[in-house]
Amino acid sequence: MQISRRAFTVGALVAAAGSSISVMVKAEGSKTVALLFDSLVSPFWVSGIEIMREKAKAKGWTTLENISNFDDNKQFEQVKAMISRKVDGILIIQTDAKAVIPAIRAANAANIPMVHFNRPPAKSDAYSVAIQADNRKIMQDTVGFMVAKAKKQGGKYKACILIGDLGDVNAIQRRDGFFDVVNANKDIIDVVARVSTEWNADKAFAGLTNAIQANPDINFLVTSSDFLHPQIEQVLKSANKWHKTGEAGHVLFGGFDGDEGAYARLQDGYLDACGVQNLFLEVDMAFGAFEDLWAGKKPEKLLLDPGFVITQEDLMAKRDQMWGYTVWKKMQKG
Amino acid sequence: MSSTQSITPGSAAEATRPQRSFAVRLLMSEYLVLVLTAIYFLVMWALVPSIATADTLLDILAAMMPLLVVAIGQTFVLIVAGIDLAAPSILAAASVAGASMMTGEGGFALFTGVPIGVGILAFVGVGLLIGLLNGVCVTRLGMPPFIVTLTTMMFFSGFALFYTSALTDDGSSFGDLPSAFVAIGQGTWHGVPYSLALAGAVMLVAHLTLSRTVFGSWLYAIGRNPRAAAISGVPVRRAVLWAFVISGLCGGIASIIYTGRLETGTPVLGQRILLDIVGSAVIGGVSLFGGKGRVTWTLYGVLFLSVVDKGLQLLGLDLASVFAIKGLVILSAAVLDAVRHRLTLRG
Amino acid sequence: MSAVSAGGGNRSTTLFVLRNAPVLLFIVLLACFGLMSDRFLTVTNFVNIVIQAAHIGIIAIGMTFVLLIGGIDLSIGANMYIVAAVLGLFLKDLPLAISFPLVTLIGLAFGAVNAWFITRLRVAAFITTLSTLFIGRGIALYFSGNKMVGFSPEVLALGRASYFGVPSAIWGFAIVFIAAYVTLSQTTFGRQIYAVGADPDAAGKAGIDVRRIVFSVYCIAGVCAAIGGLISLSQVAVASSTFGFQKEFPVIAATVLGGTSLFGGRGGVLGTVFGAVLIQTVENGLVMTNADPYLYPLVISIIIFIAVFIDSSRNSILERLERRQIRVERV
Amino acid sequence: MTAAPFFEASGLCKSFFGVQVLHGMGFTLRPGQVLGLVGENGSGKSTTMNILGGVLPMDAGRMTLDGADYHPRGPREAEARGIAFIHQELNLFRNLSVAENLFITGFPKRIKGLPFIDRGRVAARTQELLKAVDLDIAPNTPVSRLSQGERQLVEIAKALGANARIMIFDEPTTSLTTRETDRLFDIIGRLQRQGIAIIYISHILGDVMRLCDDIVVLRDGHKVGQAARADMTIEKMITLMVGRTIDQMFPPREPPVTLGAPVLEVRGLNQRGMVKDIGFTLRAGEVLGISGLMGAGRSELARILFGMDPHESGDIRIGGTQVRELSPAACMDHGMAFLTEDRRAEGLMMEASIADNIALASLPKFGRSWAGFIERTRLGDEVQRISGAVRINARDIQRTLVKNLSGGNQQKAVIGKWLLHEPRVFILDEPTRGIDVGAKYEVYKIINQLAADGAGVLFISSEIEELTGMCDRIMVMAQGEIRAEFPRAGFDREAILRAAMWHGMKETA
Repeated sequence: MQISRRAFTVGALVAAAGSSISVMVKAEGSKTVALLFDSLVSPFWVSGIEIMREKAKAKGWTTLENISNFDDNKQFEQVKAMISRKVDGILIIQTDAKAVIPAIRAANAANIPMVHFNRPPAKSDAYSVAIQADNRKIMQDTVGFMVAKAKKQGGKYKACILIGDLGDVNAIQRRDGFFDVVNANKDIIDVVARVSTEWNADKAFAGLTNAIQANPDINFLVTSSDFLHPQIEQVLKSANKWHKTGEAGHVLFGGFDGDEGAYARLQDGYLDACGVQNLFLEVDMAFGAFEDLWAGKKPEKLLLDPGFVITQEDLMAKRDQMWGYTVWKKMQKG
Repeated sequence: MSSTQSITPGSAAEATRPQRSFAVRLLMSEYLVLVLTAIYFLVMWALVPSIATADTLLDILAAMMPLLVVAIGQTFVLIVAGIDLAAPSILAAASVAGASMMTGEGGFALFTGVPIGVGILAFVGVGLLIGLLNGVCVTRLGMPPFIVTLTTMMFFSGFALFYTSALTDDGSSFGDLPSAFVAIGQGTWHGVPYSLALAGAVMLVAHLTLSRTVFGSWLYAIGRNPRAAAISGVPVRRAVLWAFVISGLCGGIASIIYTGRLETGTPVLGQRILLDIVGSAVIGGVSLFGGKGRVTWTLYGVLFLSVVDKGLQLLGLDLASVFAIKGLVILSAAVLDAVRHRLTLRG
Repeated sequence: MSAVSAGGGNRSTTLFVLRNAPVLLFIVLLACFGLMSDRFLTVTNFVNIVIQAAHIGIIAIGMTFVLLIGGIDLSIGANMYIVAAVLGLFLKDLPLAISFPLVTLIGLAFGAVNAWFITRLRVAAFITTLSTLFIGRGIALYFSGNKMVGFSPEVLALGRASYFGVPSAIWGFAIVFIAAYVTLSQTTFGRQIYAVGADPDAAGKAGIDVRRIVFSVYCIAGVCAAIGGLISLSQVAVASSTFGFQKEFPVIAATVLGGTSLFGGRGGVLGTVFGAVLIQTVENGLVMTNADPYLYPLVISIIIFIAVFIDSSRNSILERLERRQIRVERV
Repeated sequence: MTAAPFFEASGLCKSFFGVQVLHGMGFTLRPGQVLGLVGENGSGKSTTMNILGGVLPMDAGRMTLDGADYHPRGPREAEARGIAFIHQELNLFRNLSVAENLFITGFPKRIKGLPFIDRGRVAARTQELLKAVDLDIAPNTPVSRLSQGERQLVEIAKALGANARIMIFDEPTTSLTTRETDRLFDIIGRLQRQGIAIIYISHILGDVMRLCDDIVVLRDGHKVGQAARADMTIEKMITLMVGRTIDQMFPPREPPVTLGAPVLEVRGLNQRGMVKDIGFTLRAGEVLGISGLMGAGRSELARILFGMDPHESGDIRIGGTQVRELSPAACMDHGMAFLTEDRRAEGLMMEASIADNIALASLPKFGRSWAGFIERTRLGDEVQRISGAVRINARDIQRTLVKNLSGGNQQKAVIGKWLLHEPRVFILDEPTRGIDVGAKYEVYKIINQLAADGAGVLFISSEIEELTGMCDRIMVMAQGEIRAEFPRAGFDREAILRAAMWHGMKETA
């Protein structure tokens, strides 16, 4: 009886691993690219990896995936594993800009091109190409638009910002972009709440609830990522503050990323402005960088996605560039 | 999971016991985890041949060293029936404290001329201090280890973030570390990584301490029956205090290796590996209830988890499959161990 | 026979203060935050605190059952995510009256799987639930494809709803608490849980069906994880791929802070509720006083530390004061 | 007494790991009969009772109850059929109340079909049951507050509550005082008159003679004798049990002609609520007994002397040097050793080997260099020597776990642990509790040898016969004070008992 159970477990193990053989077989032949993400916590990353899978497939490439769960050391291991697999290119979203440098060196040594997606590495002698949205600039423009709108409406504003994970450069840059603008407009905007979300939905929910409780008159709200919109909507509805632009009691609301939820809320009139990272462009830039590198060209170390601000006013004009609109469209169909 | 315990039946039983097949004997040995590692390795080899290259094997070895060191520290605490949840925060706090001494971007110890020395002292010192704090709270204030180390984990993880944000421009980490320091984590000597030598030394000392010294025997006695140990003259409080200090020290040393590997002092170092640390010790056979465990068992557990992880990394599957396979592999190992335990009990 | 007890008025006041030390600490905390923010000490804010503590509190109540028998369940976060994924992906169109009981059953089944490995195959609880933590999340991620899982408007409306002036989350919290409290204190099953936790061998010899008890508590933990997950998702409105991730830490922290021993046999759900609310109160107070987010973990950990320190030193002082006096044999 | 047997067991056999431990055991029970079951540890008493109580299945044999086959598949079924087992290690849950312990397998419900406990009925029924065993405590008292004797009575009350018709007592008096034992016997008499059959297992043969109607003797799994009380004597029982004659219960003790130097001097020792103004001197080569009722402060005194509990005032000299900071380690440094009354909780590491247990107290002596590396060969040899000296019966002391040993061998392991430490003062608190006749005899011999080698022995016991047989001098404690002292020439069972109960007698007088 023991033997049979043992045989069973071993068998199950083999079967579980064996189910992936098909994946491995495909890996032979054409170009293989590794996609190393640190998480898939927000729609931005989920859509990102899906767009990458699609575009890679269209080019006839094979993709391998690894998620590090915000663990720099594990990600370094994953890079080394991909080097062992002799992939043709590594696309990486690291957690820490400095901790990724040994990984770049390892890729350099193995002569495998490395492209950083959305987050650039720190300066070093190692060579890699980074694609990044101009977070601070995009956030400045977004908040700038909101402040202009606020000035037009008149009155004083109590502001609240939902900050991302304090260990994430992008979160820091977006926070800084926000403060660049509000600090220049202290006369009408008073920041009464900074909610630390740690990129965590229920922390955001609780933090914003408490902030609204402490300051019921908050009327200027900016989130560092659009994936927190559902929680914001829940909280504002509970506090009876969820109103469209133009209605009484509307909270000036700004987002960042440009996901499908942001598109829907812009269209419905709840969201005033959204700083959009041009995800399609960023993926094209990243894959283009691989092709350049394979061709022996040496692109710049940092390629910027200028991004753009989309508002209720110019939604129709700009929405085709907004990746969230494409996802939204697909969801409407299916 | 438990160790090989032998109930000692009478000699008559010995004579009547049927000869066991090789498979059953293997199943019952303390090397079961190693055997499972080997089986897993063979399966992976069939799927991804590159797992069996010298480079990959060396990668696995080098990569498991810091985890091994911190898991060895954990083993000491588990043996006295404690638990050290603060280990990740020790990694993080030591990493930023040590790196902040050495960083080329205005490290505190640059003026001394030997920033590396000061930096290493800072790593070890932070580890010792947090370990000491845990130990004092547990032994002098009589607080439960679980909750003491849970709060120190929260505190020092938070502190590491706070410290980094206050002292760096981008608020995320300390880079630009001296190359001689980085070599501890990355360098090799005739192909042998320094980290391997360092972890090997820690392992040897820990193994000798636990198996050969009076102090080691005291730790097991405390884990097995603290009251009997106290009445037999074992300085229970002092020994438990030392167990936590050793865990802190191991955390500091592991942090040196991690930080050197990543060339970065980062406050999020090791924040997700708590279950790996405790899990590898427990998979190896160290008991959460004290009194049972060996450094070699912890080594087997760490090796097992590291090989499992590396295999999954090489496969490059989506997250869902990675989680499911990792869970299944651990569970299969645990079920086998449970079966083995029952066989042992049956005699 | 009776214990000779030396009593004094002075000592009884000391005892009173010591016995109620956690409550006093709570009052001190309330006073501090109250002084720093005039919106802290309001009824609405207390309601908020309890709402936010509800999902952790409910799961921690389930965890209390498991810790009481000396077990542990690390897989509750994965359980929450499976519940969220199934509800959001497959049961979106069903009315809540059907879908909620269905996903609660899924939570129960998840707990039963843990229980089966623990009681039938005798795999250690720590390892079993560590494995199912991975497997469960893996399965749910397969369903969701890592995408955000959204829910029907009814679910979200429920999250904001109030009945008889009491928000839905508090109703859920209260019902689970009362059910758990009554079960533990007023039923044979509940008292047997304490017996099994104190000494499983003796419990077996006394004729208690130890396996059934152990099996049941993991099922209860599974159900509580499902209910807690429902409350959480109805509040946060979507479940990302990290929904419930690493929730085991705050849940176990709340339980242990509430005085339940990790080694079984000691504790109760009243303390657990207190523990969950205490942690949430501190988080809330920090937001109310607009503290630097970097300081949150520092302050919270120090306060938990003080609470536990008071608790443990109180216990040793109480032990000394109530030390066994000489027993006099009555003739 | 003339009723017909309602229970019959015959041809019971049982093997473990291929070793047969029970060979065709059989007996009958009549209502109201008290059947004594004696034999050394390992003779098959516990196996027989475990089969009866449904804890173990039998390999062969037959049991009938009221003429119907009785083959319990578990303790629950045994309980349902009216068989109750009062275990040696009392199976009460310390974290629950007395009432809850009585009903833990099934509380009366408030409403039929709903699981809610009817607390009122529980309390009333508990009161009733406690009254039946003469225990005057509140039903909601936590068990942790009860003494051993009280816990025993609670177990009996529990059996009564389950309507038991056969009650099995396994070593019920080991941790009871004389007073409590008397009370227990009264209650057993009462049960007997109610028609309940009792199986009484004990190593205290005097009790067996006093209590039992019939006595069955077991040796090596065989029934070697059965007789009515009138046809049995203690000597005969011992002969049957051991298979040879033991001339005396105690080895000959030659008191030293001249006592040595004082090894332990205690003056004016006080601790409120524990001990009061204790003063005595123990000399090298002397065995000093301490008698008294449970709770008289004997164990408390021992714990204070070994530095485990604090004291408020007093002067303690060990081997002539005053020890100010008492702690187990300090006391051990001065050559003191302490065998506690609770060997499971305080004496042994149950999950460790015999060798590890014996070595525990002496490890620093075998540490070499600053790192304290253990000299393993020397330690191994010494442990082997000690284990031989105390005659531990085990195949491999390095591998056999202590939890698999009999009570007597476990106690020898604790004694061995202290012998390796070479004590000059040895405090023994109930050293023979729960161990069989042969092992007792060996423990006595070890004590004699210790004294002959020049150690001072402080011997605490509840068995007055044991003290009078073994000691050179006996002190009697009551209410935390030393109330009387008897030299060997003046040993008198009655007088010792009277001194121990002095307080109580004054109260009732």
